[in-house]
This record gives sequence, C-alpha cells and structure tokens, in this order.
Amino acid sequence: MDGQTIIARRVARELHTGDLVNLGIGIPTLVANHVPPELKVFFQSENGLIGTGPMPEQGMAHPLLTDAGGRPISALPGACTFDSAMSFGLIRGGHVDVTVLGGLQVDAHGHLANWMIPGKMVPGMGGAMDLVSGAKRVIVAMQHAAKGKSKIVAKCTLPLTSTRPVSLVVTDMAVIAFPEGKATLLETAPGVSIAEVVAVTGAELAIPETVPEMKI
Amino acid sequence: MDGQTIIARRVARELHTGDLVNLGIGIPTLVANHVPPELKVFFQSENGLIGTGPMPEQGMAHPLLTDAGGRPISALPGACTFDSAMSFGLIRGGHVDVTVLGGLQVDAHGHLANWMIPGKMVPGMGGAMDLVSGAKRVIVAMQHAAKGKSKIVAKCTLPLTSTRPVSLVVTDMAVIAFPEGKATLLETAPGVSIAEVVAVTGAELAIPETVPEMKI
Amino acid sequence: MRAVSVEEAVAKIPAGASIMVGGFMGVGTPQRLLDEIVRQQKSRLSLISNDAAVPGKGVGKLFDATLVARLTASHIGLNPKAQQQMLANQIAVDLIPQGTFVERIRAGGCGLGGVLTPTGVGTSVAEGKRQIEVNGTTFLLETALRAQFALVHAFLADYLGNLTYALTARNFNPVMAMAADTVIVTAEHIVPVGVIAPDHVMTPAPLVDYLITNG
Amino acid sequence: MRAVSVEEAVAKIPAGASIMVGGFMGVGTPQRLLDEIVRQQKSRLSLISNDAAVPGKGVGKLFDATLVARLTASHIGLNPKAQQQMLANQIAVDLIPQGTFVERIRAGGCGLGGVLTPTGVGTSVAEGKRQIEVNGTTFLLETALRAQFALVHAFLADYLGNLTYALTARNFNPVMAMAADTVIVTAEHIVPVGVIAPDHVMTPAPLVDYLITNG
Repeated sequence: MDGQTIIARRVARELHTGDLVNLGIGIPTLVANHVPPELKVFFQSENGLIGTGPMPEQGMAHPLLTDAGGRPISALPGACTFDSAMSFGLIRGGHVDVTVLGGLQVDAHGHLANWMIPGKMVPGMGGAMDLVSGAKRVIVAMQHAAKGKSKIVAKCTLPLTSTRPVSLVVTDMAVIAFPEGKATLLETAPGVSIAEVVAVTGAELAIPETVPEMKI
Repeated sequence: MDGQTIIARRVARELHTGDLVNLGIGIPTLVANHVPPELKVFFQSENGLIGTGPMPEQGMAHPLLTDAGGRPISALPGACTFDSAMSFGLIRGGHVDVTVLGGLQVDAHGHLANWMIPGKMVPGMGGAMDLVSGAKRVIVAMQHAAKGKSKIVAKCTLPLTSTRPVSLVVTDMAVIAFPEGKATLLETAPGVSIAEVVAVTGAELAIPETVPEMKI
Repeated sequence: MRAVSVEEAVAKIPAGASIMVGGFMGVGTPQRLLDEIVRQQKSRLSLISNDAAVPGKGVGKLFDATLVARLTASHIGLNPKAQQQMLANQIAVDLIPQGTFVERIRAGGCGLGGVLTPTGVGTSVAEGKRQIEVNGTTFLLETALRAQFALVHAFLADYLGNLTYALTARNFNPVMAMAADTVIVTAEHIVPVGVIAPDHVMTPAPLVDYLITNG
Repeated sequence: MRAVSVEEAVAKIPAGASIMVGGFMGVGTPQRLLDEIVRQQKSRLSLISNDAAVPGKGVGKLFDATLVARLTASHIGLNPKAQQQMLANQIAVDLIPQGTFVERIRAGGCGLGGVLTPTGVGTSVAEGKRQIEVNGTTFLLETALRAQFALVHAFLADYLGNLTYALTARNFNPVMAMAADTVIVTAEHIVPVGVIAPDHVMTPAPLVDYLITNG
C-alpha cells in the first residue's frame, strides 16, 4: 500500500456517523474514498455545500456545482447549499467536527504551518486559518518527510497557520498527537519500527509504553 | 381632516418609487394607506418581510405571515422573506431608504426619544435604536403636543433612542427639519399659523422667510 | 441528529438552563416544546428570546408559569405579566436593541467574539460597554451570546435534519440554531430526504441534535 | 432597479474604481460584466474578490488584461499571472483568511464597524491589527470592507430585481450585494415577478441598482 493510501485510510477511521467533515486539497481529498459506506458522514465544501458527492458521470457535470478548486462534483440526496458567510460561520463556529488538512510543517507543540513559503509560495491562506482556528478537531494528513527532511519539526520555521495546536497528525509512518502540548507517538504504520519513526522525526517524540500498529 | 390623517398623508409624500420603507407602529402604520398606487414602494416588516400587503381577506390569514406586532398581513407579488440577521443588516446597513417612527420627544437638535419613560413604560427598544442609527432617512410622525405639552422640546428629558439626529418631523401642525443642527419650520398644516406652531413648540424654531402650507 | 419524543427532549433540559427560543411575538415558536417545559416545570430558566410574546402564547407561557429567572430580549411591552415580574424584580431583564440581539447570537454561532455596532452609542445602552473607534466613527463592542439549548421551530424538516422556515416564522430560528450547545427542533412537517431542494435548506442537518417526532 | 445593457452598466464604472466581484474560482462570477470591463479597458481597478481564478476565466481576465492595481483576496495560488504581477510589485495584494474576508464584507453591508475573530491571532495576519480580549480570549479586530461597485451573478432575477443563486455559485454574491454603493447584476435567467417564491429570494430587490438585460 502506498503512503498516501495508508494516510487516507487511517484518517478515515477518525470519522463517525453524523460528523460534519471538511477535507483540504491534496492527500486529505483522498480520505473520502476510504470512508466505509455504512458511515454516514457529511462532507462540507467550503465554497458552499454540505453533502458533496463523487465526480458526476460523463456529461452530467453542472458548471455551478464544483468543489473549492473549481472541479465538478455532485451532491448527495439531502445536500444543502449556502453562502460563504454561512460556510465560514460553520467553520469558525465549531460546527465542523473534523477538518483534515495538508501540512508543510508541524512542530513539537502541534503548531501547523501549511500556507506559505516566504519568497517562494505566496498563494494566500484561503480557508486554512479559519479551519484550524475553528473546527472541533484538526487532523493533519501529510508525508512524514519530504526530500529527506522531516516535516515534524522542533519549531516551525515557516509562518504558522494558527497558534491553536492540531489534534492529530497522520503520516505514512506514524500517528502523532499532542497531549499536554508534547508530541507523542500513538501508532506506527505497518512495517515501520519506532526507531525508524524517531530517526526521521525532527521533534522530540514522547514514546508511550505501547505503540500499536495502525489499523487500516 | 383629523390630525393623524394629515400626518400620514404628508409623510406619504416623502416616499419615492423604489424606496425601501420601514413603518413603526402607531401613526406611522397609517402612512401605507396614503401612498398613491402609482408609487412603487417596498415596505419592510422587520420580523422578516419585504413586500407587506394589506390585511388578508376573511379566512385567508396564515399564522406564519404577520407584522411585527403579530397581526396577520399579506404579501404582495415579488415579496421576499429573510431571517432577523438579514432584516437588521438591511436596517443597520443603510439599505432602508426611509423609516417612519413615532416619537415621545424630539429636541432642538433633532434627537429622538421614543422608547422608554423611566419608572413608567419600560417595554424595551425593539428595533427602534437600529432604525434610527441605520436608515438613510428617519422621519418622526407624531402629534405636535400631548396633554397640552409640546413633544418638540429644547432638550430631551427622556432617554434618547440615538444620538443621530432625525431627518424630518411631521406633526398635525408642522413639518420641521434640522439643517445645521437647528430645528427649522418648513411647513405648517392647513389652517395653522406660524404663531400657533411657535406657541405650542417647546424648542426654539428657526423660521425661514417663506413657510408654505403642507400639500396633502 | 436523533428523532425523539417531546417528553424525552425536554427531559434533557435541566432547571436553571439557558435556552434560546425562536419566534417573534409567538410566530415561529416551538409551541410543543414550551408546553412540555411548562408540564415538566423546568424552573429558573435563563431565557433568550426576542420578546415575551403575550400571555398564553409562545414564550408567554413561561411567564404565566413563572419559570423564567433571567430574560435577554429586545421588547417585552406586549406581555404585562413579564412586565410585572420584571418590575417586581422576580426576573432579571436585559433589554437590548433587536439588531444587536440577533447580531450577538449570530456572533455566538459563528465563532466571533463580538461585533462593533453604531446602535446605542451615546444612549443608556452604551453603559458599561467598551467603545471602539474605527476610521473616526465610534462603535459599541457587543459580545457574542450563546445558550445551552436552542429551541427552534421549522416549517419543513427532513429525515436528516435539514430545515426550512416559512414566511415571517423564520426570524431568529436559523440564527439560534447555530448558537447553542444542543439544538432541539419542532417542525410543522417532517418530510423525506430530497423533498427540500439543496438551495432551499436554511439550516443544514448537522446543526440539529434532536428532532421532535410527530404525535 | 433599472434594466440596462452591459455596455451602459460598465460605462458607469470609472477607471480606478473599487469593485467587489462575486464568484469562487470563476464559479458564480458575472462573466459578461468582466468581458465588458476588459473591452472598455477600465484600468487601475481595486479588486475585492475571493481569489484570482485562473487565466482566461472569471476575474482571471482582469489580470490577463493587467487592469488590476490592488487586490484584496484570500487565495491567488491558481493564477500564475496574478502571482507574477504581485511578485513584480505591479499589484498591491492584501491576502486575508477567507472567513475574515467574507465577514469583513458582511460587516460593510450590515452597518457594522467590524468583527472580532479568533482567526489569525498570533500569526502574520495579526500584524498591525488591534487585539481585543473578551472573557479571557484574544480576538483580532477586523474592520468592515465596502466597495463602490458590486458585480454580482445570480441564477434567477425577477423583473423587480429579486435574486436567487444556484448550488455553489452562491458563495460571495449575496454578501457583496449588500456591501457596495452600486450593485450591478447579471443573471442566468430573467423571470417574471412571482416565479421566485418569497422564501427562496436570497437578495431582496431593493438592493439591486442595475440588472443587465439579455442579448
């Protein structure tokens, strides 16, 4: 199983029936493909929809029904639409149970940087800052390391998305949480040892007595 | 013609096609009866409607369509409904062209008191403070005097509704405006002399060279 | 969302709870929930409601049964019982402008700490409040308002909990449905999923905790 | 409301004007107005728009034609031309969180001086902004945002100017329709009064100044 699939499947296990869930672009988008059908989750698209469905069949796309990237989507029975003030009222007001976002860096205290690389990538934060400030649970779904460098760092060097710590980080190697503000290894990916995780983690990791393998 | 009809007819002449108009309870409500049919005015009811129509015919009232006092109304073709946040967004945001409100006192600077008599009448301000703060034009429609005492006073002794001066006061005796913060007599009611107005006005009144009679 | 009986829903509300109740002069008010609150004699309520309606109608019934300890409203002039209880100091009453009232609740539901409004500047409403200047204009800082429970009345509710409201019965209901820990809904009609078109849903299903069943 | 041609409406917009444009990545954007702005070469525009769309689409056309002098947006990452113009200092860009962006416009339309949001506290977004504490929580004061013109795209418009929007094309349109001195609307369909039910109107007719006629 490739890293992205491991991440998406593991994150999907964090969702519960009735949850209102917002998925960011990139790896988070894949989570929707791994939610078991018996789990009734509401997916929000922050451009104004709850109840996003899969890509429409060939010839069925409507130009006024897209995801936040402008790509055609469909709407499930029971879907609803709203304006952007309501969409971010839902987000900032704590009505989104889980948001899953990509990350550039997460530090030892759970602070996330995911919107800007000064001098290089200045796209704007879009909805990311509101999601991290407001969603009930914030899950970061990302590769553990990129180009040989850990994305879990002692302290973020990139501009923060929020000073609020995230709830959980799920990577292709591990699941990490931040109880009492301290990065803690909760699970390892199949076939990955604790020592391997520690070796490619740029932050000090608390290691509990038992660290089970991810169920995916 | 009785005083209330004089007031209502004169206020109606202040309205223009396309105006969004909010009428308070009491004399202001009567204004709607005196708007000529060729004038296309939108009436807002702050409980959530633009396009209020007359009392429905016997047996046609719907319990979910009322004015702000809970009385049955009808809705004209092209009416629209909205929640209270939108209703007061329209009011506070300057989208209401004219509001017509009753008054307890208006002072020489155009300050209105119309919501409370300490120790006697403490009903709450409802929407009055927002209307006076936010509507483009505020017209006070009231009797010139009550129980022999002028309701136009040098300085309000009752709690103010807003520190923003009203645009116009229309009474059964006169039309008064406040150019440069000074109460100024613009018109007299039919058969009422300037001297009579001055005699029952508790504030100093600027009297321009010509003071025409109200056209009603 | 769970579908429950009115008895079960009201049993979840403890005495002394803070409750927001939708409606404007009794129009768009969840009558069945109020009747059951009276039957179960939930006392010392902290009521957040635009008005006190009239005796015998809407939230007026809570004053008839003297169940209210604290009231936040914009207008209570048409309910003499609420007025009497206020003047006799049986109820602590906070009267605030209607636009401020709804905007504070919206802030509570949308995760805002508050809003800056021009309404009330220089009046008795400003007493004890922070004034903030923006570009030379003075505003009052009005803080967010939330409650433990929102009691909401819809026109249509579908099986998932999506809601629409009708005509002037919408008023405060959709705003309150966002601003409470627990949202309890009565509806004139409960309908299958899909009966309400996506563009016509006014309160999305995930906001609703309990829908009161028919009968 | 007046019904006018697209040429006549755009002629009212001076060079250097501030314009809010509805739409999200080009979805729900008044394309005909943008095409006409390009044709009439309205330059030095101060654009308030959620994003910069992509080249050749929506507000992206304004960047293709280098008509934008200042941009307030939440995200421009998918338009390399807008990025280039920003990095070359040809455009002054103010990037703000999307929830803050829409809430500032709503405040502008609703007569509020601003709102207190938790979003951006402790980040670079907070630089130069007032921080206000409410009940022990720190918020940023974000001030109201308005424009001279709002360019809005509706799904249905009736002869009076009542508007509805469809699906995800609603986005910023109804909020912007409240926050500008002059509101200009294009619609997919112009329909007789009464076709849109009162409960389904999303922008009331009195907010609309100009409706662009067909053809």
